[in-house]
Amino acid sequence: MNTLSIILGLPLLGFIINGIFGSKIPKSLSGGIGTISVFLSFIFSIMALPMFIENPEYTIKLDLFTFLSFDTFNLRVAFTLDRLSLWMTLIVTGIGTLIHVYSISYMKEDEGFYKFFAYLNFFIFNMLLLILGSNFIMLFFGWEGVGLCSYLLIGFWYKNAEYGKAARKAFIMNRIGDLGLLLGIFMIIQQFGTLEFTTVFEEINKGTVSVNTLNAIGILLFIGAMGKSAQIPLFTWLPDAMAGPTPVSALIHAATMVTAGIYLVIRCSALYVLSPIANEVIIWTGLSTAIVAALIGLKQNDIKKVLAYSTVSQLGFMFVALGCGAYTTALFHVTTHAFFKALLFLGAGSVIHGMHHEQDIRKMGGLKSKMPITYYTFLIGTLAITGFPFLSGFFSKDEILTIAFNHNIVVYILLVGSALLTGIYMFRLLFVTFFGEYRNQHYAFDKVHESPRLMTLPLMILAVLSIFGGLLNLPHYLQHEGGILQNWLKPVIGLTHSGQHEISFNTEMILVSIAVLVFVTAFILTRMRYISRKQVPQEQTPTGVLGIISNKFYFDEIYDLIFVKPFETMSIWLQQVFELKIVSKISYGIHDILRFFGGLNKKIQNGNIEYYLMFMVIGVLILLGFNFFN
Amino acid sequence: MLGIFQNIEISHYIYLSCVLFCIGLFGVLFRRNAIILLMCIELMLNSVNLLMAAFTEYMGDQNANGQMFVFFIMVVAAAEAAVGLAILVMVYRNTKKTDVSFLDGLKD
Amino acid sequence: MSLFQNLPLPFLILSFITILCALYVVTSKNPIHSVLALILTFFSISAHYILLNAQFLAIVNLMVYAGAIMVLFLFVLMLLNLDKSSEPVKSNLWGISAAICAGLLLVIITASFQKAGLAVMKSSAVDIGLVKNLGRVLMTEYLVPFELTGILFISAMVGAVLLAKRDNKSEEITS
Amino acid sequence: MEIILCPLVIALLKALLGNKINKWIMSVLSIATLGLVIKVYFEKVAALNSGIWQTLFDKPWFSDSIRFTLGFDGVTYLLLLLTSILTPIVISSVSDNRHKFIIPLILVMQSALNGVFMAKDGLMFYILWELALIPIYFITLLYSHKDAYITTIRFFIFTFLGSLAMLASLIYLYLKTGSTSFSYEALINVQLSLKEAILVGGGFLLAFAVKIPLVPFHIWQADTYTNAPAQGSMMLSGVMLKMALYGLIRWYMPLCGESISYFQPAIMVMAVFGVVYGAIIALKQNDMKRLIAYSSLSHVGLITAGLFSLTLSGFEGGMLQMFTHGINVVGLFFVIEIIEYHYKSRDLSQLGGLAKHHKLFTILYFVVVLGSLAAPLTNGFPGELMLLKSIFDYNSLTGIVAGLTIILCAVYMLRMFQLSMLGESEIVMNKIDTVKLMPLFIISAIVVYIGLNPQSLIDVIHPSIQHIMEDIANSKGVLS
Amino acid sequence: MIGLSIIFFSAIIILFTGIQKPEKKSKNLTVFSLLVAALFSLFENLEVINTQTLFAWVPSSMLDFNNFRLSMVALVLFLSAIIIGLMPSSEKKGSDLLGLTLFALCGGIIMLGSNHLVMLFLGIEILSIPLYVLAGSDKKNLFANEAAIKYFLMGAFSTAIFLLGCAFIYGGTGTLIFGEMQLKVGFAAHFGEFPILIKLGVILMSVGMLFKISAVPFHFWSPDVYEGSPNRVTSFMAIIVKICGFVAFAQLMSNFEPMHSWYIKWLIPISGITILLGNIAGMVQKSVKRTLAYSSIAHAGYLILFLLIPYAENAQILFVYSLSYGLSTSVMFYLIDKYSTADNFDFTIFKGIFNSNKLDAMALILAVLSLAGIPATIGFTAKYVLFSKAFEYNQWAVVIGLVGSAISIVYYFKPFKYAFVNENLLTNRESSLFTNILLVLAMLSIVVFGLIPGIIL
Repeated sequence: MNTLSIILGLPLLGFIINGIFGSKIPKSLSGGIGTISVFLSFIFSIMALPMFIENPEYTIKLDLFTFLSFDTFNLRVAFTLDRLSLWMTLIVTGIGTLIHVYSISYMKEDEGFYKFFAYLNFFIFNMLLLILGSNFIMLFFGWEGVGLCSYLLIGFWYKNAEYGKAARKAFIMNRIGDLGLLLGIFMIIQQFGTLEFTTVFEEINKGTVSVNTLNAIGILLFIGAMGKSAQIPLFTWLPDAMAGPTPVSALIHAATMVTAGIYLVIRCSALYVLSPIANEVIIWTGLSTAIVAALIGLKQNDIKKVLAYSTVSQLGFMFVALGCGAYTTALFHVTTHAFFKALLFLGAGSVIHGMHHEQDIRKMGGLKSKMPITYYTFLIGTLAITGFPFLSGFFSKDEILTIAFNHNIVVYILLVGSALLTGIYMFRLLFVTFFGEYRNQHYAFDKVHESPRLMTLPLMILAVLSIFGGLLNLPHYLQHEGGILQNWLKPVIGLTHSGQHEISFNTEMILVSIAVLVFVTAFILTRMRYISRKQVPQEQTPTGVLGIISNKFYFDEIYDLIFVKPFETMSIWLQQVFELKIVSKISYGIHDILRFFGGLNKKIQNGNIEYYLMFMVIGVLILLGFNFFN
Repeated sequence: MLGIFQNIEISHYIYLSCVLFCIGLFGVLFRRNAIILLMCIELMLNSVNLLMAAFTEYMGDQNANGQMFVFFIMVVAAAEAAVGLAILVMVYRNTKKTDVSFLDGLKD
Repeated sequence: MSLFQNLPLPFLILSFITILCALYVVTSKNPIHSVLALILTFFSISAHYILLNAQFLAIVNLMVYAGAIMVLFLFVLMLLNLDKSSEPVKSNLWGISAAICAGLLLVIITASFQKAGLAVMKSSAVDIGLVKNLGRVLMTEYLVPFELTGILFISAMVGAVLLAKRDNKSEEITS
Repeated sequence: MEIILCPLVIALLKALLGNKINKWIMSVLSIATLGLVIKVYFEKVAALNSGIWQTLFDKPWFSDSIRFTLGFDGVTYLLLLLTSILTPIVISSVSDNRHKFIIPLILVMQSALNGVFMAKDGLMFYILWELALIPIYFITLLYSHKDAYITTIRFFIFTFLGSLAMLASLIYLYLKTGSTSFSYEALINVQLSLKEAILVGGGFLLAFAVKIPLVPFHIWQADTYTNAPAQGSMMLSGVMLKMALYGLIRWYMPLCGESISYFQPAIMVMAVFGVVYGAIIALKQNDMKRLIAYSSLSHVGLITAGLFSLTLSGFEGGMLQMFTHGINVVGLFFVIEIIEYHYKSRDLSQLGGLAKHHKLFTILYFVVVLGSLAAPLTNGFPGELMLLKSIFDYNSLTGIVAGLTIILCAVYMLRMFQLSMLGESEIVMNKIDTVKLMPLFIISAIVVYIGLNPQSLIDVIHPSIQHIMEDIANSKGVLS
Repeated sequence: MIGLSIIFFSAIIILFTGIQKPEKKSKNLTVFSLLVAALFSLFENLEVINTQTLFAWVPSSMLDFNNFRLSMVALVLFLSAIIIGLMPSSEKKGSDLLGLTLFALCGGIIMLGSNHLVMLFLGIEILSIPLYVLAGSDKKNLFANEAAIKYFLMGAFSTAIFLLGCAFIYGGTGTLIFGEMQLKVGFAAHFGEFPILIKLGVILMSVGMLFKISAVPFHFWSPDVYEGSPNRVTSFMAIIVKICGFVAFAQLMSNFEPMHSWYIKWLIPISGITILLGNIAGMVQKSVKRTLAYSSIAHAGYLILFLLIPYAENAQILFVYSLSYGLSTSVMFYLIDKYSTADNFDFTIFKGIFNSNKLDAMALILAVLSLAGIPATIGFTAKYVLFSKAFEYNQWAVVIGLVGSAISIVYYFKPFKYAFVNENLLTNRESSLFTNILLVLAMLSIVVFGLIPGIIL
């Protein structure tokens, strides 16, 4: 039995069991099956670890059957486990396990409990498919599959039509990206005649393919990544996706699925290294996303929405790193982000659970005392994301900033601004939720309660990870032979040119200081406003610039105006006017013309024999005349 | 006797027949009384008869095919006249008219 | 010009009478006059037959057409009591267009003869039109059609009787 | 021969026994044809690898030159399989009060369709092509709602006009064979000048374009689908359209290969335009049947474009997609029939919240929707992948435009699913009998099976497709 | 020849024995004699019986029945049997109408067998004169009167034109016998230019024949006369007159085959216009009978396409086409007669036919499909053989024919609009067993010859 098949098969098994028998078995059993299948998957991944540590080139392959063979090549259902995918697998299954555990308690009262676990397992399966696939088509399978699961999970409470719309939006936005990815795949087929990662990258490294082609492929693939990883302009689905149950937000929309785009770019690093324009596109897209999402995050009042925009913003950071060619750094940030963002989401879920499905932070406040575990873990998460020194987020974000500085000073400055904004909205969230006075009239403060153990346990584990996650890839100035992750990935990512080596220690220290300064500034500013002055976000929508921000820069409205509305109008017009009035009229028009001639004949065939005789004679005349002139 | 006819050519008879035929045809088109119509048709038939006889003569047809044809045309004309007049009488009984243009009940 | 050089005078006179009578047939307002003019036309056509060596035909023409058919016509006219007063009149426009049609037909036919030119045929005057010859042909070669005219006559007779006889039961006229 | 006769016999049985025999028995009986098809396949499986069109049956029909010849190869097999899988399903969807005439008509149509796919003689192809039209005309006429007469007659005349053009083309080719034979081999060997090829090919294309339908010729489609009973729509979209697509591959391209390059750009534009056009109109339809009609327009446009890209992947993808589109669209109409039967409405603005009534139904419905929007692991994906790839190879711009379908299709399919199934409902519903979902279950199983293992179908058609492509290449070669 | 004799004598017998008896009593005898005559003609054709000695006295130059003509005679007799057998017979009227019909049929047979212009002319007249009477046989019906007088006047007028043509031909070729005529024309063909007399004669004779088959622009009589005449007569006119008229026309034109390229130049436009006008005008009609009249006009157009084909090649297909047209049209007229009332000939007469009478409904469907030329009916076989042959000689004429076929669907399928309506219709009469057997026979012929055309091709 191949390790890979076990890792992949277990979640699928869980999905099948839960899917078919879920409604018949008790909730605890179905939750258990779901959790254990993912956990075992995690364990098997860990068991594979030693072999990889021993041999940097070690890979596990699983080649099942030909999926499709056309033209000259076979598309095989084949999987490869190498260092990169193992790393991702660990994150996915690890975090996945925690979230499963959390969900058992969180979803306890839901009637679709077994369904939820089936979906979660299916999601894990698809995510693993994405990560482990050894060619672009397998990746695409997983890619679409996670999109589908995301659709199912966002629309989990299907009776609410709004949630359904959000689910659809997510799926469609993803599909737009998928089209880009698909076109990229087609271009790869055209250029290389194969879709196997290894062969494609070998071909690229031979340097036979023109830079323009590579740029084009790179950009197309990046469009796919944009959809999945919620970058401008395809980011609006992610905040809406918060309609799903909170564990879903944590798993899919924070820790795993949205990082698929990052994974894709890292996987194709061989390609991106050689395509400068694509890289620039990635940097600027990532940068603008980071800033715009952070700005919007400032004014959000829904606890999950704030975190969602934060996620979008952090993904922007990662893409900036990718664009600069720092693949390790990006993956590092993926990892740490997975820890603290999952933690934050689960914490938020805990708050929501305790507040009995209240998500508006304006109606919270002072929860610190009622929900201590949640508070402390949430605090750790906030500190990690805002870059409190020596927590995980500090290291990873600092690396990104350093690289950005090395690449382009403008990018750096903007990114620092974005980091500052991150600090501000995260502290705002923390302060407004846990400090101050309780503000909800509808739900008595006494009823607010700490979540059960099954929910707080994952919180605590994640908190620990958030604190120590930075150890995975300590920066150059702390660990001279390079971080663990950097060394880990060396065999997989051939040509990395991370910026650390090229700048002096002093500069680096200045950069670190700036980062710390940013954190402190953010903390002080926010504290002044929300703790000292005890301000609470207003009910009414602000005007001016703030209005624009709090309305999410009107992205949804603009999309509505330039894409949705025209299509809908066109759809109605084409059917009502074009089809019925014009095209249809043409066909009836032919009929009418014929009928018109038929009507003319009625005039001739008037029943009077004199006319008939006359016409007959004229007929004879014409025939004879024909003869005469012929 | 034959001498004075030597100058008559077949074309004369053809033209004469055609003229008669066209007069008959004109009558058919012009008149509305069904009986007159029938008479005009008889006139047309006669012009054909004349032409047939002329051709027989000028081709020297020993079997007198043309003249035989004339006999049969006459036979048919008689039969037609009988039937036609019977129809006319019937119509007249029902409508008290012989004007064909009043009979236009059948049309599209 | 050749038409006028050796004018076949008897033919022209006869033709003139024929055409004149025929024209009177179609233009006369009085149906009785028309019938009489038609009988005259038949007479002149019989004269043509004689010119054409079709002596028997000339007699038959007089007997069948002028004698039988035309009398039948007259008879019907009398029966229906039709005269000038009941004669429908057509508009001038209709008359003109009818004339144009008939005239055009004539013009086209004669013009195409003129254009192509007719083969000159010569009469080989033999007594083919005599009753002896005709009788022989009729009883040999034309035996079948001669017998078949029986069918024609019997059906015409039955038909005429069928249509013209009065029904005993007086039914409503339907339209 | 028995493949053609079998449905006829069953139809006769039904016609004679009338109400004594219910639809389930009929449905089971009609599986016999499927058995026959598979039996023939396994008898011929060795020979099929050569890709040559095997002759199963051959007898003079009209005369020696017009024969009743049945052929069999991978392509034929795939379509026969489709027809014989779908027919029992369609029959089982007939509602109880109207099965008396519709079932024999469906079976007669199946027989004609089988004949079309197997016809190896030009005139026989035409005759059966027309014959298939008659039952569907009566199905739509007999069981439509009011005002259907005009729709059906328009449908009939459109298709009839097209097929007459094909008849003219066939006769022209027939006269050109020299041996005056209608056999496929004779017709394929005819050499045409470019001008002739354009006229003859135009005749074929007109017939096929109307039936596929390509965009300017699609006027009949939406109304007919909407007015026809579900069974009619199923047969029309599930199998009948495939006739035309099959005709393109089997008849038009090899016979008039000289004209392909002349028509190719125009057809590509029409087909790709149709893809987007149909999809856009489908976006806002509230009548589920009309929505499916337009989506079908979009899907077949894609298939046509794929075929006209003249690549192996285009052909194989096209064939695969014909099969899967047949399955999916029948599944969707089946779903609509169930919804309409139980809720007396198929208007999306009135439906909603049906998901809570029957879980299995929801799942099966969703699987079919996924198949239609070509999600991976469902049957729509591999075909669409190959088609888009081949269209992209033909021209990247057409590829991109055609690719919009994967976005738009998701939009309208999910909208339909959502508006009908999700949300809250106030509708009073009748209980859905789980047995009724059996056919839908089979469809879903096929959807998933092909999604997982499309190669099994590709293997069947591959030799035949290659052989046909050689024919086309030969035909084109004459020109150069 | 033997068929002609049988029909003639049975006509006489029926006329004289049945003149006082109601028609109904003679009907079966009539149909029986028609079938017997058809059978004998068939035997004669297959040379089962030898009639050489029996008719040795007949000069063969006048009336000559070769194989093709005999098969056409058998066909015409068979179709007449179906027409008369399907149509009801009146209780009140005497058998003289049946006798007249048989006389007219004699004329048709003479036309088919004629080898001589006199014979052809006599045939036409023997066919026409009883029909003039029959058209008006419903004496108290003004429409019937009108139909009779229109048919008569126009028929006589066209006869005059036809005769003028005959005279020109006689003048041009010097003979009235078909075979000799052909020699003369062939002879003239060597000189390139054809004598003007022959050309004019051909045109004028064609006018006479085109009138009989009601081709545009000589079709004006047919819608009016068809509508006004009694149903049986209409059916007879639409089928027998058209078939006999066309076959005679084709045989006549075969004599002028050397001029083929000349005369198709004006026959093709006539054919095209006839097809289009017939079909387009048919679209807008309200009355079923009138619609069928226009349908028969359109069919005249298709028939003319036969003239594009050299005569030697089209004998067989002409037979198939006539059979197809005759069968389907007679079934249609039967249904019209059965379901129409005196003042209602709308398409609505078929309302609910499917519910109340399955046999008639099937007959309706088959007849309509066959008329429209849909495969698996004899109508398709006929159209196919015609079009595929004509296609060799002129593609565009066939294309017009195809377009016309498509247009014709519009009105052919109109009965279906009402046929399946869910209501019972009250018919004025029940069909007898004998009628139903004939109907089934006709339906079977339509289907069998459609599915297995090999047996008649």
